[in-house]
Parts: sequence; C-alpha cells; structure tokens
Amino acid sequence: MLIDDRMIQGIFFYIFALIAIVSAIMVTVSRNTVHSVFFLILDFVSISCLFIMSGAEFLGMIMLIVYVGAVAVLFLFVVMMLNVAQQENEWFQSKKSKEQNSSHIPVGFLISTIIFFELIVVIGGWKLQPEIFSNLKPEVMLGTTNTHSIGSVLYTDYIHLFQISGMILLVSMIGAIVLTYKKRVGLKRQSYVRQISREKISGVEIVNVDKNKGVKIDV
Amino acid sequence: MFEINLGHYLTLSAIIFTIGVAGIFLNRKNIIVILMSIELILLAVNINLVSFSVFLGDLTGQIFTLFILTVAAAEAAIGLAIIVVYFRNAGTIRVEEIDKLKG
Amino acid sequence: MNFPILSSLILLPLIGSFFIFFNKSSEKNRTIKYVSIFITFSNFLLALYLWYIFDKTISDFQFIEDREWISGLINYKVGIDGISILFVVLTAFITPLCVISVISTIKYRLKDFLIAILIMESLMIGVFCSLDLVVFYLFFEGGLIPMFLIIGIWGGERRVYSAFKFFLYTLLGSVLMLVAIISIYWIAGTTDVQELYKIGIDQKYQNLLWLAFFSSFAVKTPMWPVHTWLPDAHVEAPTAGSVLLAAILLKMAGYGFIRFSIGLFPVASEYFVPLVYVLSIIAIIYTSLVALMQDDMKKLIAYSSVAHMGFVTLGIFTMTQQGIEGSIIQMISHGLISAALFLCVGVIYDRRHTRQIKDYGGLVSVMPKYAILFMIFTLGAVGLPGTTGFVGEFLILLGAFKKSFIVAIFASIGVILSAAYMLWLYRRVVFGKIVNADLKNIVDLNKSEKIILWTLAIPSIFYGFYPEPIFNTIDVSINSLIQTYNANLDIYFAGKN
Amino acid sequence: MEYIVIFLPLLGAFFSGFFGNLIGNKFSQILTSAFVSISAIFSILIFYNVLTNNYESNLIVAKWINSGALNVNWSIKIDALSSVMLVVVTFVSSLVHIYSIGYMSHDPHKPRFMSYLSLFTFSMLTLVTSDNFLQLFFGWEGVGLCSYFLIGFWFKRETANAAAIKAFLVNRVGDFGLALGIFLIFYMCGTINYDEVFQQISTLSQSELNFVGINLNPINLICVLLFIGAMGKSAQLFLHTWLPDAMEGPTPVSALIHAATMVTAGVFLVVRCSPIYEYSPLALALVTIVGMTTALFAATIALVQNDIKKIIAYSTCSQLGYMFFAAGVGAYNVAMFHLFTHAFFKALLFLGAGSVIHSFKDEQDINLMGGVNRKLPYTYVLMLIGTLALTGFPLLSGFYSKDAIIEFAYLKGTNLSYIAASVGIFTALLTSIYSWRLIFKTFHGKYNNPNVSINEIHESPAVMIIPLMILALGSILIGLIFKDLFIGPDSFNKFWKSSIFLINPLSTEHPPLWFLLTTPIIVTFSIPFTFYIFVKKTKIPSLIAEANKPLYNFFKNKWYFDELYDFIFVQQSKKIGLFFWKKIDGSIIDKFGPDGISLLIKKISNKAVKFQSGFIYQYAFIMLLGFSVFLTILIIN
Amino acid sequence: MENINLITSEIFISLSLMSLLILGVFKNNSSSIVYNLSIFTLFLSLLINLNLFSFNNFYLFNGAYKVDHLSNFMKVLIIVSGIFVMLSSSKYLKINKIFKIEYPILLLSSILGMFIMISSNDLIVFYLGLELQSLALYVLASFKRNDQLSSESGLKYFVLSALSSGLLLYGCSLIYGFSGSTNFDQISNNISEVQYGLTLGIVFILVGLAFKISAVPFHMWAPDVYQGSPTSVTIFFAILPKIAALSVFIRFLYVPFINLIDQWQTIIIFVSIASMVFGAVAAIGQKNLKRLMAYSSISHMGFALAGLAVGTNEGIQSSIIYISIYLLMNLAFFSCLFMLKRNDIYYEDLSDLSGLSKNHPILALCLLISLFSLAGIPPLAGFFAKFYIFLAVIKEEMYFLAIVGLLSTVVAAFYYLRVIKTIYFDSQTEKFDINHDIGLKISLLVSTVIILIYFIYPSPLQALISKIVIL
Repeated sequence: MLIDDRMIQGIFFYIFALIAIVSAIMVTVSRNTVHSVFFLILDFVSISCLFIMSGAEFLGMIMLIVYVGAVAVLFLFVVMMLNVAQQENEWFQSKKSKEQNSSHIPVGFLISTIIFFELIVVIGGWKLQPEIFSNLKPEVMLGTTNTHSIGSVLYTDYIHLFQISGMILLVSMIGAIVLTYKKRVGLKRQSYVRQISREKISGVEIVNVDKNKGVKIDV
Repeated sequence: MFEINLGHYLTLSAIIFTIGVAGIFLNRKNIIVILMSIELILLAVNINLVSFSVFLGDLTGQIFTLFILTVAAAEAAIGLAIIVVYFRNAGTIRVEEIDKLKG
Repeated sequence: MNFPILSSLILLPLIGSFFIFFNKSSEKNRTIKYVSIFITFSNFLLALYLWYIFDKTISDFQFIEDREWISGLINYKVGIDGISILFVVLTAFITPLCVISVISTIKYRLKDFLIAILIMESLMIGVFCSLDLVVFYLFFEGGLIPMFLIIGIWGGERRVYSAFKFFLYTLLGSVLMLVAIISIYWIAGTTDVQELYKIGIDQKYQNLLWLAFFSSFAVKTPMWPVHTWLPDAHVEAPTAGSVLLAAILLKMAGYGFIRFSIGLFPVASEYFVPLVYVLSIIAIIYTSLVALMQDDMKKLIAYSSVAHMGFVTLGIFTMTQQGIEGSIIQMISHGLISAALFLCVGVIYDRRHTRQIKDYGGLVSVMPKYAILFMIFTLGAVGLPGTTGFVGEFLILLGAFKKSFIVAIFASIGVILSAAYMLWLYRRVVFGKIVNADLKNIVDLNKSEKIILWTLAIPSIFYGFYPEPIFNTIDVSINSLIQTYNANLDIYFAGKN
Repeated sequence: MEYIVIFLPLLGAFFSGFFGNLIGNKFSQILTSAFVSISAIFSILIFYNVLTNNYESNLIVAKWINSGALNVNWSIKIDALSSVMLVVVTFVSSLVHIYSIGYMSHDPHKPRFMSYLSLFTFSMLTLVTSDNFLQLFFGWEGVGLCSYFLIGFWFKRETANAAAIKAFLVNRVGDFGLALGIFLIFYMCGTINYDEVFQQISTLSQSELNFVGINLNPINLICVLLFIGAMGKSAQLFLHTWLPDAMEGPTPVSALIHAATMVTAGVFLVVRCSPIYEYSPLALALVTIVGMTTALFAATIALVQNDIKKIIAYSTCSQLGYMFFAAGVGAYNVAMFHLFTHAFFKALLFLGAGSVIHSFKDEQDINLMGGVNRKLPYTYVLMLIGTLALTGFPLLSGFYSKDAIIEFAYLKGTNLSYIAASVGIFTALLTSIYSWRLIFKTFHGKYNNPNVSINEIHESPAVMIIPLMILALGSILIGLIFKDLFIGPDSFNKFWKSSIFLINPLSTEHPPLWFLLTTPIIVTFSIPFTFYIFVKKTKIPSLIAEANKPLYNFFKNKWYFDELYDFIFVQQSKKIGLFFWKKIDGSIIDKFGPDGISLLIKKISNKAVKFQSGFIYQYAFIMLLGFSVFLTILIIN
Repeated sequence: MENINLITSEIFISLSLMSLLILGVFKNNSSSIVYNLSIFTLFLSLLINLNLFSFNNFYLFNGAYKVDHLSNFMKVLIIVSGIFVMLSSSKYLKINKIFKIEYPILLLSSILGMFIMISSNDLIVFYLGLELQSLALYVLASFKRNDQLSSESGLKYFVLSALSSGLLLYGCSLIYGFSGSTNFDQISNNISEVQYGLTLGIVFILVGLAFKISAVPFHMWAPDVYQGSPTSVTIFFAILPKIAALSVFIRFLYVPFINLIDQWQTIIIFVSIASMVFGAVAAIGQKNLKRLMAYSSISHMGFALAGLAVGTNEGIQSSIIYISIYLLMNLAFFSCLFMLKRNDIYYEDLSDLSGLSKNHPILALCLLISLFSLAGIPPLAGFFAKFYIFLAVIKEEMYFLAIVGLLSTVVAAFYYLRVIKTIYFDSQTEKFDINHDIGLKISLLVSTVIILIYFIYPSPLQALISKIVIL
C-alpha cells in the first residue's frame, strides 16, 4: 500500500501544522489588526482540525465554537469598534525611535530562540513511564465517543470545576459590564416595570395649558 | 518522518508558544495583538494538554483544556473590556503610548 | 524574686510615656513636665535602691526574671551583675537630667521629646539588664528609633543627614550581630547568656561570631574607622540628644564588648586583641588630632568621645582586672563628663545659637559660674587625677601596659593630646577678652542648668577621689569574668597542644 | 595634726573658691592665709617632732583605687623627707599668701586667687606626703593644674592663656614618662606603694625586661621614665620651655610655684626614689648630665634676658639643674638641702621682684628700670640678700648648699662628676653675673622708665615687705642652721634614716682647699666686675653682644627651643589633625564609606528605576528574560 | 458529598455573592447595603472558618481539594484582611464615585478564588482559583474607569498576568504530561526520577506564582499597578493575592515537588535575593507612596520567599508568620494613606506627608510605627517577622541569604526613613480632613496596636502557625 493511514495522517498533520505556524506568525506580524484576527481564526481552525485528527473531537469542535465563534469575533468587534485596525509601523518596528529597534529585535529573537530550544530539549526528554499508567484511572471508556466520556467525567468528578468556571464566567460578565457599560443621558429606554404597572387612571393626564406657552410632555 | 507521535505535537506547541511569547515582547503595534499572542500561548498549552491526554489515554488533560478554553474566553472578554475602557480614556491603544505609569 | 524590680525599672518610663502621650499637648500643660520628672526621678531612686540591695559579694546574676516569651525559642530574661548595675544606675541618673534640660530648653514639641526620652530610658535600661541575646538585640536596636527622631526633629541644620547617617550606620553594624545571635541559637541551642556562659561556644565558630558582634559594637562605640557618624550625629542632635547619645548609647557597645565579646568568645577575643588594639590606638591618637583642629565645639567633644571610647575598648581587651575595671569607670566617667560637656555647649548654644568656637571668647567675665563648671568638666575630660576620668584612664593604661608596652605608650600620647585639645577649647571659648559684642549680654547659668551641671560634676569628682563604691560593685563580677576567660583559654590551648 | 596640715589649705581653697563672693574679699584672703599659716605652724611642729623624736607615721585616710592587685590608698606619710617638704611648702606658701594680700590688692578676683593658692598648697602636700606613686601622681598633676590656673590667672591676656596651656602640656609630656614609669613599676612589682616597691628593687635589678624589642634592665628603665616626669615638672632641659613662659602669672605664683615648691617636685621624686635610683648607675649618670646641662644652659640664657622675672625663672631652672646633678652624683641629701635653701632665697627674689614690679606699675623689663635703690630701700636690701644667697656668697645659705653640691660632685670621683663639678663652678660664675646684672640694672644706674615717673615709685606695703623679711632671714640663716642636719657626716643616721637610701655611703672626705675656695672667690669677684660693665660702662655688654651676634641671638632666643618645638610638635600635629579630619575622615572614610555607598545605591536605584519604563512589552521582556535565565540555569544543572 | 461542610465558607460566599448581585441589581441605590452585607458575609465566613480550624488533612473531590491547617489559617488571614480592607476603604470608594454594587461583589469573588487557590490540591483547581481571583482583580484595578491611570494599570496587570498565567499553564501541561496527573499527591507519587520536563514545569509555574506575589523579575507590573489602581484596590493587591499565592507556593513546592528541592531551591533563593535587593534599591527614589509600597512589598516578598527557600517546616512557618505580619503593616500603612484626604481629594505623594506630625500627631505616629515595622526595626512586629525568617534560614546555614537579606534591610530602611523624615522633620503643610469613618479608624488602630505590642508576647501567633506542618 502506497499511502497508508498513518502517512495520510502525517501529511495532514504537517499541512495543518504548517498553516498553524504560518498563521501564528502572521498574527503577530500583520500590519493590519483585522488581518491578525483572521489569521488567529485560521490558526484556531487548523489546530482544531489537528485535535479532531488526534481523537479529541469534542475539544476540536468546542475550539471552533468558542474561539472562532466567540472570542475571535469579539476581537474583531473590538478592533472594528475602536478603529485601530491599520498600523502605522511594520513588523515589530517602533515608531518612536529607530535606535530602540536595533537592540530589541535581535535580543528578543535570541531570547525566544533560547526558550524554544530549551523547550525542545525538554520535550525530547519525554518518555512514557510505566508507573504513570498504573496510577491512571481507567477514565477512557472504551467504545464510547470522546464527547460522551468527557461528559461523563465532567459532571461527576469535575463538577466542582464546572461550578467554579461558572463563577469565572459570571465574574467576567460582571467585569465586562461594569467596565464598559455607560448609562447615556438623554436616551429613552424601556421600563418594563412602569409599563406593566401602568394603570388606567394614570394613562391620561389633564393639563391646563397656558396660552402661547405650550406643554412639556416629555417626562 | 510521517510517523506522527507526541513529539511532533509538542514541537508544534513549542513553536506556537515561542511565537506567542515573541509576539508579546517584540510587538510595537497595538495592545490587541498582544492579547492575540496570549491566545496563541494558550493555544499552545491546549495542544500540549490534548496531545498528552491522548497519548496518556487520560481524560484529565482534555478536561483541563476545556476549562482553559472557558477561562480564555472570559479573559478575552475582560481584557477587551479593559482595552475599550483604556481607549476611551487615552484615545489610543498603541503599546508605545501606554506609559503614563513608570519610574 | 518576688518583686520584679528590673522589669519595673524597664517599664516605669514606658508607662510614663504612655501617660504623657495621652495627656493633652499644649504649651501650658505642666503636668507632662512634672510627670516626666517624677517618673525618671523615681526610676533613679529605684535604681539606687537596687544598687543598695544588690549583693556585691557574689559574681552571679541577681534579680533574675525568667519568663516565657517566644515560646520554645527565647525567654524574656533579665538580671544584673556587678557590671550591669552600674550602667543601669548611670542611665537612671542621666535621664532625669536630660528631662530637666529638655524641659527648660526645648520650645516646641516638648511632649514628643519627653516621650522619646522616656522610651529611650526604658530601652537602655533594658539593654543593660537583658540576659538573653535576642532580648538584648531588641533593646539595643530599639534605641535607634527614639534617637533618630530626637536628632531629626529637634536637631540642627543638617539634622536629616546626621539622623540618617546615625540610623543606617548603626543598623548596618548590628544586622550582622543579628545573624550571629541566630547562629548562636542554632549552634548552642540557646541565647540565654547565663546558659551560654556555662556551655560555651564551639571554638571553630567563635572568630566569625566575634567579628559579627564586633561589627555592631564597633560602630556603636564608635571605633575608627566607623566613627564618622558620631561627630555628625552629635553636632546636629539637640543637647539632650547628645547627652543621651554620649552618656549612654555609646556605653551599650562597651557593655556589649564586656558581656558578650569577652564573655562568650574568649578564644576569638584573644585572637583579635591585636586588631582591637590597633583600632583603639588609631582612634585615640587620630581622633585626638582631629579634635584639635575642630572649629565646632560639639564636634570637638564628639571627636573626643571617640578617643575616650578608644580607651574603653583598649581597656576591655587587655583582659586584666585593671583594664576592664578601668574601662567601666572610664565609661561611667565619660557618661558623666561628656554629658556635661554637651550640656555646657548646649547652655551657650541656647543663648547665642552658634557652636563655632570663634564666635566665643572671654565668657568667664560674664559667666563665671559657667566657667567654673565648664572647667571642672574640661579637667575631667583631660583625665586629671581626682576625677573619674583619671581613675579610668589610669587603670586602662595600667592594664594595657601589662599586655603591651607599645600600646600603652601610644595610648598615653592620647592623654597628652586630650589635654591639648580640651584646654585649647576652653581657652578659646572661656578665656580671653570678650571680642564679640553680643556676648556682653549673655546671662549666666540659670537654676536648672546649675542643678544639672552640679549634679553631674559632684559624682564625677566624688568617684574620682573615692571610687571604692564602684570597685566594690564590679570587683567580684569582673574577677569571675576574667577567671572564666582564662580558664576557657587554658582549655583551648590545652586542647590545641 | 597631719590632717590639719593637709586639709586646712583644701578647706581654705574650698571656702574661698566657692563662697568667695559670699564671704568677701578681705575675709577670704584672711581665711586662706590663716589656714595655711596654721598649717605651716603645724608642719614645723611635725618637722620638729621628726627631728627630735624620729617621728614617722603613715596614715591611711581612705581607700582610693582598689582594682585587683592594685591597692592604692589616700595616705599621709610622714618621714624626714616629707617633713622637710612640708615645712618648705607650707612655710613659703603661707608667706606668699600673706604677700598676695598686698600684691593682689588691685585685682578684682582675689578670692579666686587665694583659693588657687591654697589648692596648690594642698596638692603639693598630697604630693609630698604620699606613700605610693599614684597619690604622688595625683599631687603631681594637681600642682600642675594649679600652676595652669595661676599662670592663666589673668585670663584676658592671650599670652597668659597660651603660657598656661603650654605649662600644662609640657608637664603632661613629663607626666607621660612618670605614668609609664608607674606602670612599669606596677608591672614589675605588682604594687605601687613605696615601701613594697622599694623592698623588691634589689631583686629586680638582676632581671631583664624586653621593652619594645630591646632587652633592658627594668630598673634603668623605671628610673629613666620617672626622671622624664621629674624633668617635666622641674623644667629640665628639653622640657623647660614652659617655665619662663609661666612668668605670665602673678608674681607670688612665680615665687611659690615656679621657684620654691612645685618645680622642686622633680627633685623630690628623685630623692624619694633613691632606693630605685641607687640601683641604676646609668640613670644617675643621665640625671647628672641633664642636671648640669640644664644648669649651664639656663644660665646662658639668663645672661641675656631683659624680663626681670624671666631672668629669675631661668635662674630657677639652672638651680634645679644643680639639684639634679647633686642627686645624680648620689648626694640626695645635698640636693634636698639645696632645695630647702633655694626655696627661701628664690622665693625672696621673686617676691622682691614682685615688689619692684608692683612699684613700677607692672613693668617687668629691666632696661626700663634703674636707679631706684633709694626709692625702694627695703626691697633693694632684701633683693640684695636674695642675690647674695643665690650666687652662693659665703656664709649665706646658698653658699652652703651650692658649694656642697660642687664638692660632692668632685668627691664622687668619676669622670662625669668631675665634669659636673667644673660645669657647676662655671655656672656659678654665670649665675653670679646674671644675678648682679639684674640687681644693677634694676636698682642702679639711670632711671629709664618713660611710663612711670620716678616720683610715683614708692615702697610696697608692709604686708608685702614683712614676708620678704622673713624669707630674707631664712636665706641668711637656714644654711648655717641646718647644714649639719642635712648634709652633715652623720645626717643619715640622725635625720634622714630610711627616707633616703644609699648603697655606698657618701664620701666623708673633704675636697682640697683650692677647690673649696674656687667658687666663693669667683662669686665674690664677679660682683665688682658686673657692677663695672653694667653700671659704669654700659656699652660693654652691648659691644660683646654685637661682637658675638649669632651667639647672642642664640641665647636671647632661648636656644630656639620654642621655635623648634612649635615647628616640630605644634604645627605638625595641627597639620596632621587637619589632614586626618579633612582628608581621611572627610575624603576617604566618609566619601567611600557611608556617603559613597549611599551615593552608589542611589545611582543603582536610578538605574533600576529606568527598567520600569512603563512599556508593557519591556515588562514582558524582563519577565521572560528572567524566566529564560532560570530555564538555562536548570538545564545546565 | 462526604465532607461538604468543609467548604461551607466557599459555598456561603458564592451564594451570598450571587444573592447580593441580585439584590444590587433589583434594588436601586443599594451600594451601601451590598457593601455592608458583603462585610457581614466575610464576617460570617470568618466564623465558619474558625469553626473549621480543628480539621486537618481532609480531602474533597477526589483529592482535588484539601482542607488542612495551612488552608484554614490562610483563609482566616484572607478573610480578616478582606474585612479590614473593606472596612477601611468604603469612604474612599464613595468619594471617588466608584462605590458600586459590583465592587464588593468582585472583591468577594476574588476572595472566593483565593480560597480555591489555597485549598487546591490539583493543578486545574488551582488554575481556576487563580483565574477567578485574577479576573476580579483585573476589573478592580481598572475600576475607576474614567481615570486613565486606573485603566492603564488594569491593562498592564491584565496583559502581564495573562502572560504569566499562560506560562503557568504551559508548566501545568508539562507537569501533567510528565507525571500523568494534575493532582499534587499523585504527581508526588508518580515522580520517580528527576526529569527536565518536571523541573521546567516547576519553573513555568513558579513564574506564574512569583508574578502573583510580585517577586523579581516578575514584579514589573507591581509599581505601575499599585500606583494606578484606586487605593482601595491597591491595598487589596498588596495583601490578599500575596497570601493566597504564598500558600499555593507552599503547597505546590512542598507537596508534589519536595523531592526536587535541589532543582527549585536555587531559583527560589535567587528570586528571593533579587526581590529583597531590588525592592530595597529601587524604592529609594520614589515619590509616590503607593509606588513606594509596591517596591516595599517586592522586597518583603523576597523575605517571605527566603523562608520558603529553606525547605523545612520552620521555613514555611516563618514565611507564614512573615506574611501575617506583613499584612498588618500594610494594612496600617494604607489605612494611613486613606486618611490623607483634603476636601475630598486623596493625596498619595511623599511630599504630601510633609510635616504631618505637627497637624496630625496620632496619624503620624501610626505611620511611624508601621514604617519602622516595615523596616524591621525592633521591637516592632516587623522585626519579628524577619527574625523568624532568619531563624529558619540560618538554621540551614544559608548565611549568604541571611546576610544579603539583612543588608537589604538596611538599604530599605533608608527609604522608610525618608518617609518618616518627611513626616516628622519637614515643615508642615495644610491640614488634612479628620472626618474619617469608624471602619477606617478601627482598622488603623487595630493594626497599629498589634504591630506595636506584638513584641510583648509573640507566642500565640507562633503557636498557631507551628501547627502548620507540611513536611
């Protein structure tokens, strides 16, 4: 067989990985922030494909839904709203002074490369340790889907985490509202309470109108 | 080389992580790009966790990823909110101009 | 011990300071004045009573109070022996005088000053009583706070610089001591001084520990070359501050040398004797020469303090009975005399607001009483026989001579120099014609100044002629100290051979 | 009785010093004089007691310093030596007290003056009655202090103040030696009480001592050190510079302190320590050499001085030299005898000079005097007696003592002693010349003073003259009366007993007659000679001076000692002090110590704060930098 | 659930948090009520926690959550400081017009997050707790949303904190990958040999934790954020997250990775020394008091870490004592800062303190005590904090650390003295308001008095903490 499953998997892995890496780079270097966001979305998509490929389908899908559907769109929204898409400077270059560039880019790259190689060294040191497996709980139930097994532990063993994450979301909600919500003056809003509790008697008001003065009806 | 094993995934994650890191401190554009770089870092973490989880046959990693996703979303929301607030006050979100506090 | 007399000595001023703190602060409020005088004076009486009931025939610590403090680690332990009692009495003696001086001279924030002095007294008595290294350190360092404020708030023009220099310098010196104290705790298992005397400290640690303690005491003493804070601090401090500083604060270091350096680290002390000698000699001669050239009175006296304390360190490290007893007497004498000299400067400073020697001259014609007292103290500082200064210096030199001729010779040169700078000072300030017209209207000592100065003059002369009470008190303790010291050395050298 | 002798003067000093204003000038003068006089009477009684009953006692007044092996008491030791000193001190002192009543009549600070005088008397008494070296040292410094006070008594005069300090400091230098000597004694003997020390000396003389890397005989060293002290107090060569300057003080002070009593303390010390000195021929030789050199040297200076008091001061210096070389040749009793007689005639001379000065309204330059022998008859006669006694005119007291010194030096029979004897004779000649020069220039010749008209000159009051008369009587008679007692062949058995110790008894032979006659003849013949050149042909001295200009200036400027000392010690220590202060304290210790460090920390701080640039990317960068450093550390590990 | 009563306080806080939210939304102008009720909530949960004090080593949720003496004590510490923080800052909030219902709710949720952190025995729980508290803090930092400085500080804190938690997560993933578990105890079981992955993971996580307690070199945010945030938030920043992060530090280093102590000890020592020195040095030129306190807290955290670096129970206990006393000192200092108000404007510059002692002697005295205590001068409490640390450090013969630490104390003393100098030696300026509310006064008084009299009998705290035995 010329092309076996593994090889196909390998090829796809490389494709997605390449897309992911390139788009990750593009996220940071694009001149236009909107492009950055798009590259970010592309990144997410390719990674979620990788997830699905490696058997974590649920997470792959969630990634698409949460990240692409919500987070990236949020980014896009903010970028658009603030109208800060177009950048004046390219790459990593500073607008303020050219001297700053001369040192920080090489040094920055150097540091990143160091970190990168150290990570690689470490990862190379990973090996399966048999005693780890002996300690693992048999959580992956054979014959069930990934989603199903996740669901079954999520709502049992990890229910407290679920609750906590709920709290986190609540906090983020409160936070986002308290920070950005502005009560604008002069804006007419709907008041359900008033609408509902309105009674017949108060519906009509009789006003004495002075001559040539008019009536102010805005309440 | 087409044999895909954990190392490949981890390397990919390391690359993305490094890009994210570099994106944060090399960036001279606007703060939203930094935020996106952070998302990249989280993405790298997720790759790590998921691949470990898959290769160890243990679900904890995936659960962890799930919560990281949640938190990342919440974080993004708050972060963007703060950026908006800052923009309202300062009229800019260029990283080079956020230096009122220093010394 | 039924009645915790030492703790009462320590606490009484503290309570007094609380009382004053909660009193209304106003210029007319006389209560705080009376209270502070009353408190310090009764503390003095208490100290005298303590001296009276103190058993002079035994070398052990007496009036020991031992309470759990930091549980399992450190006990609050106080007690006195023949060495400490004198310093306690000295402290209790000087403080009321400071209070009186403050009351009559300080015009603003009197209340705060009184509080500072009272707290200072507590801490200083605590230093001399404590029988635990940590407790000692606590009191030792705590004294920095009130002193810093005293210099800083009521000081002269460069008070900030001086206060900072004083504080940081001494703090820097004593942090190493803290390390050493903690090390001792782990090496010996206790910081109880009495226990430590018994079990001793392993010789291999002694040198480093000694150096750590030395760094603190040397700064506080102060020894050359870490003396430069002292002139600045003295010059800028208000009179009462200088008095406290010179009379008591510096003594803490001398006391520490005797109690800790010699008591705990005999081998190291013996080892470092040359170092101490060299530094002391330099201090004596060097600072005497520097003092000669000063044009600021307080600075001159401050430098002379350095020289006098050089004698003290020299005497302590002779490890002879004469040397150590001489050092103690020298400390007491310096406590009385330098305090008085600073007061003397303070007296004219209050009137003329300058400390420059060249602004004075011929004071004797307008301030005869002042001239007499100033002369007495000048002579005391010179070390004239018949003053305590002589007894101290003589014994120190005698002790030093036993150890090393050269050292004694150099130190004796310091005696000559001290006469030179003190008499020259006196001549320029008091003698001569009145050149400066402003001085013509200067008034002589008022009542409180007279009381203070005479109170200082009388003991410094009395104990110069009849120092027996002092010898009587310290003799047994020092004898046993030296015996233990020599015994330790013998053990060490026996082990070495 | 001893207590009264010692403490009455102190009491007087106390009352007059602290309550002088309260009890009034007159009363304090009378009080102190009375107290000292009583004390003098009692001390004469004691002396008599010693003389007749061989009375000796040692009273312990109180403990003083009691530290370990060192046990020192306040004590009153009476023996022959101290009884002699008691008499000298109290007697002269009482006369000076009385004299001062007159002399200081115009001074506003009389009680203070009297108090000082009494205090001095007290100190001197403690010095001489001590039974240990420490109390001696106390008295030693005590008299130094009183001398300081009294020299600087006229505090408004800058010169007086300078002289006072100089006196104190030079004495301190001497005391430095004395103190070291005491330390060494304690070091060797373990005690500093005379009796105990003296007992151990003979055993010590065998031992050796490593001093500053040199092996020495401890006895020699002790003696030399003690002698340095004596040199300081007795104004011997090298440490003499203070004495002439000390004449800034009131004249009674000069008489009491700088002639009769204090300056002789050095001699007293050497005599007191005769049990030590006897074991140290080396030290004795040194004493002789210094003594004779001083005698000669001071005499040369006295020749050319113009200040009446300075001449007498140098003369004192010179006479002290005599005493020392007497002691140096082993004739301690002769030294004491000269001390005894000298006290009288030198006090007489000083007080007489004081009387002259008083009459001349505080004029001291003898060039501005002259021709007043009629105006001041008593003073003139009294001064004449003093001068005769000083120069050793036969049958006056100076004759007995001074000639005895020269004789004993001769009899000692060593090379050194021969030299000493000849120097003694030559100095006697010089002494005679300058003394008579003084007399002639002051009382004879023309009246030279432009400030005070001759008619204003009048004799001093009786209160000043009477003490002078007593002293003059003493100057005349003392030598004759006490000659046998002090220096007679069996004076040691009869009088001195154990207070003076001799290894080899003094030679009882008589020197040849020519030798005996040399001095009196020289002295006698120098009188007309001097009269001739200073009164008749007044040009001659100046011609001589012109001819030997360098030598004259050398003498005139006191051998340039002051300048030398000033240059070597005073200027240098000031320079060094300034250097230490500004350069080392200021520019090195502070600059590199506290100030330097704090400056450094501030600089670092500014650098550190620069990191805090406010830029997010920089913060992130530093975080990651630190992070990567940690990673690297771990990986390398 | 078997031991659900052990997390009563967490549950109580979350419930009351939500009900307070409802109350606040539906009732107009209910800020005060919500604020007071949340203080009350904290108080109740304090009582609950005190009740739990005797429980030790109880596990919940499959070992993911742990209740022991450490967690109980730290929670009590957090609640107490939370109560005092809230008590002291209400007036400040009112005057700065940020007295909204969200404020106490966010505080509560942050505290809840800290609780979770403290009790966490699992990486995921720990992460979620951390995020919960951080998210609330992001918002709080920029709570004064019309103020550029406040929002800038929020922004900086957010970006850097997100970065640090990214790193931390990466570390978590590595640890998970190399040990196969996220549970601390299991990790400890699974580690058989030293692996780069694990040590690297430790470093990653340490970065995150060090960031939270603002240790050098992860401190960069602290000065800016302290300065820019509203003071009421700064005091919160200065105290609470540090307590939480420190307990996680202890838990994280000493439970799963105690066997790797050789690996991380160097790093902790380095961080500790760097923090002590940098904090001391950099603070010298500061003019803004809040900024100054930021550097001061950096330095203090260096000391707390020094205790952790020792690797013994004494070390841990000394760190805990340190943080407890640190809490008091900061509380005292910031309470004083809240009093620097003139005509409804708060002052926070060093120069504003000039001559304070003449106008407000008592306030000045409190500042004096807290500053000297911060400088570690005996006999104030701050000295004992350092004393315990050095006691532990020297026991292990880490002299270098001890000496560097003490020398940095001297340098640090310099800037504390500078503040004191301004208060006491400089000429006086206008008076400040004296109409402080009772809560502020209480918190100032309590903290100052404890600092002052701590030395009389330091044993109780020590006895309490000596129960905390991790190893």
